[in-house]
Amino acid sequence: MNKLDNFKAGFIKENPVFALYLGLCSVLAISTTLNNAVGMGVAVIIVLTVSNVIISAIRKVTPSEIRIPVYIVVIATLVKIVEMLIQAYATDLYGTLGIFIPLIVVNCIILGRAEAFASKNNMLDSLIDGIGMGLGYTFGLIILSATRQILATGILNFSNPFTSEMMFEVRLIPADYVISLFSTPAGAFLTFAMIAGALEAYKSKASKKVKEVK
Amino acid sequence: MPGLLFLAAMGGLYAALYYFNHKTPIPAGCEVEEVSCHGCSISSCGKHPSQNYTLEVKQ
Amino acid sequence: MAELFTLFITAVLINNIVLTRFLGLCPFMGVSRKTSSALGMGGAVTFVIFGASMFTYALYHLVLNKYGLQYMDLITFILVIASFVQFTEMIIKKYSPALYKSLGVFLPLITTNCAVLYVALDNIKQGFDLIETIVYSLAVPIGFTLVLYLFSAIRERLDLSDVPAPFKGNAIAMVVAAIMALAFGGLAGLV
Amino acid sequence: MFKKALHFTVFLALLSGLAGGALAYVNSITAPIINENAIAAEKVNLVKLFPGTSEFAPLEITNDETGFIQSAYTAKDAGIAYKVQVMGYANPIVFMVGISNDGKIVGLEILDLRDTAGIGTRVEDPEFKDNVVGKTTTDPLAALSGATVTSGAVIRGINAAKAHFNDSKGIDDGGGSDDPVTPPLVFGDPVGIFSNATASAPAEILEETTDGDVTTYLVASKGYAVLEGGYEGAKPNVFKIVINTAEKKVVSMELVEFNDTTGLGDKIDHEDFWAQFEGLATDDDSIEIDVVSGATVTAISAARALRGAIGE
Repeated sequence: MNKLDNFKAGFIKENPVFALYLGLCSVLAISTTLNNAVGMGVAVIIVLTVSNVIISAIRKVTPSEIRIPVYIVVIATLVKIVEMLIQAYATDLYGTLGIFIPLIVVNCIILGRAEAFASKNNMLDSLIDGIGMGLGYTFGLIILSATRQILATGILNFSNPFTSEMMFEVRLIPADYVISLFSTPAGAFLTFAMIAGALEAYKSKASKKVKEVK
Repeated sequence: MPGLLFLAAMGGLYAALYYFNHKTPIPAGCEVEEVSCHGCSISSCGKHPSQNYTLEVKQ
Repeated sequence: MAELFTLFITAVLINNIVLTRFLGLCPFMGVSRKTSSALGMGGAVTFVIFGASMFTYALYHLVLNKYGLQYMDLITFILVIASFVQFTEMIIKKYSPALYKSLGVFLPLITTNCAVLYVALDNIKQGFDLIETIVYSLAVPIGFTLVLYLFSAIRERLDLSDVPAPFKGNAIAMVVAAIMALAFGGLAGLV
Repeated sequence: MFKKALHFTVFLALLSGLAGGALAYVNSITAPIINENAIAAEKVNLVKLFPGTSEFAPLEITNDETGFIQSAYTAKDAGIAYKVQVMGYANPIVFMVGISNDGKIVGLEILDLRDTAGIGTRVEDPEFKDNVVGKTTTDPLAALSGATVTSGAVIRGINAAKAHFNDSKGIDDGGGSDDPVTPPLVFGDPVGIFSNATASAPAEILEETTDGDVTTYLVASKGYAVLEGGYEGAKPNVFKIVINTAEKKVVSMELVEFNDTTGLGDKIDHEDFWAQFEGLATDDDSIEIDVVSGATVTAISAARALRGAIGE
């Protein structure tokens, strides 16, 4: 039960993106379309899960004094492998994410989970933690990207990253009422601030309720 | 193969430098800066709470 | 010469690394509370980006590219950057406590700063020659320092103002960053 | 302390070696696929250059001194396609040029061009392509007059591809120059030496020396700078005209001092232009020359100078 709660907390209250401010760089930069968000999210889930498992597996033999360098080597290798795979099998996605794929190496969330969780827990728990945190990150990324894409273009669409085939496309706002500001960097910061503020407001409201019930 | 050896050498160099750097004590009067660093999530940072390695050495 | 100047201005103002590329945001949020520490951070970042770019540029062209090891770029760059930071920190810890106090304390923050890796990778991706690499690797951190300094000055004032409770802290900082990004967006027609 | 350090060093070195092995393995799997993808993306253009060929393989470029060639592909049994990037007027130009196995340029596809519309973009016109396509790899190529920067850049790029092709096929191009040859002159309408066009601003004889039958004149004639520019300090052009007074024929004519717009007016300083003057009869008032397209006013100043030298 406790594990499930941890899993759920990663989505809203302890969302790595909006509540913990982890991995901001790539979040803001690639959050222009839903496609990018899903592609980046999947890449991060894979790297995070596999790195969690590997680091947990070698935690007994890793000298604690140099554990950070060990993590960095493991993560860099995984990221490069994922990058090569994306380049080979999802060329379009590679084209849009570009330099932000290698930058997953320095995404704080991966090193953060390695340090805070995988280095102290067994492989199964680390696997679950990796998937949970990765999904939470992807969730945050999707919320931000979808909001920006809808406000900036009025359209929400998603295409298969491997075949570039359009899977669905809906126009939610008439073309005359879209605000292209949200596709610019300023729009990214603004959307992020609003969502983070809303989450904070929701959290404080929820904790007030708990107090009242008590 | 030479690529692997080269990479191994770089990894070794990094480990050695990392170790010796963390062995080198922080000069007197510089520790206070730790307080100025909050809100940042870089856990590889020496000032991050999870990085208690320098404290271990002191003890 | 004119092209190098354009490259410089573009990297500092128009494609500012923090406001348009969103890189280096972690220290941006963390260390931007005081103008003095913003300048210290900026100085340290400039030093590391420049030094690391020189090393990675040489590494790529003298070793990786020569022996067909391009696929090792990411891991070797990370190792070079991390080793460089450790080495520099160790040296100034030992020999210059004064320098350590002003710049060195920020060094551990930088190893996994995305801006450093970004510049190293971008130099290769854009196919820069040595001169362009030098200009670019200086321009990017100068842009970073400029924005970090401006931002910390705004934040010192922001601490005294009445911010809605849910926005206290990082959320309001993001709003400020949005307004700064708008202002810097106005410089886009400069070159 | 050092023992510990050695332990850590060896540990991370081993780990890095493992990591490198894993990377090399994945690279060996993905590299061919990535290569194929790159060709697939390029194939649209490759097929345009070599219609009828569908098998392309990347070709490694090692001996390109210019650095212009980005990549190259061999089209099976057809030739080689080069992707070239050169610096144009303000932006890089990317294009593909195909050279068939028998040493002929078979196609030119401009992929990225951001130079001045109407001037630099003329390299996309049939006029330029026809000038290039069909030539052999040992023929010199001429730039487009009036768009010399952009077309000259493209030609330097093509020359780099030609040099590589000749090198790899062992064709001797006589160490062909990298620079484009001077473009042939494009003539405009004819203008009579004694027409109204030359009457408006009489030329001035500066110096006259006679040596037997041959008289040499130095004549100042108002060109574009004085007539149209009209700015302060604008100077006329000075021509040296040699006339055989016995045969009543023009012997030669040349430009001594040029004061019009560089890059436009100075196009008249071309052997084809001067050739028109040689042999003109000075006692015939219907003689005429062709002006140079794009340098009309300067060309008329030359006609005017001749009128001045011959006299009414």
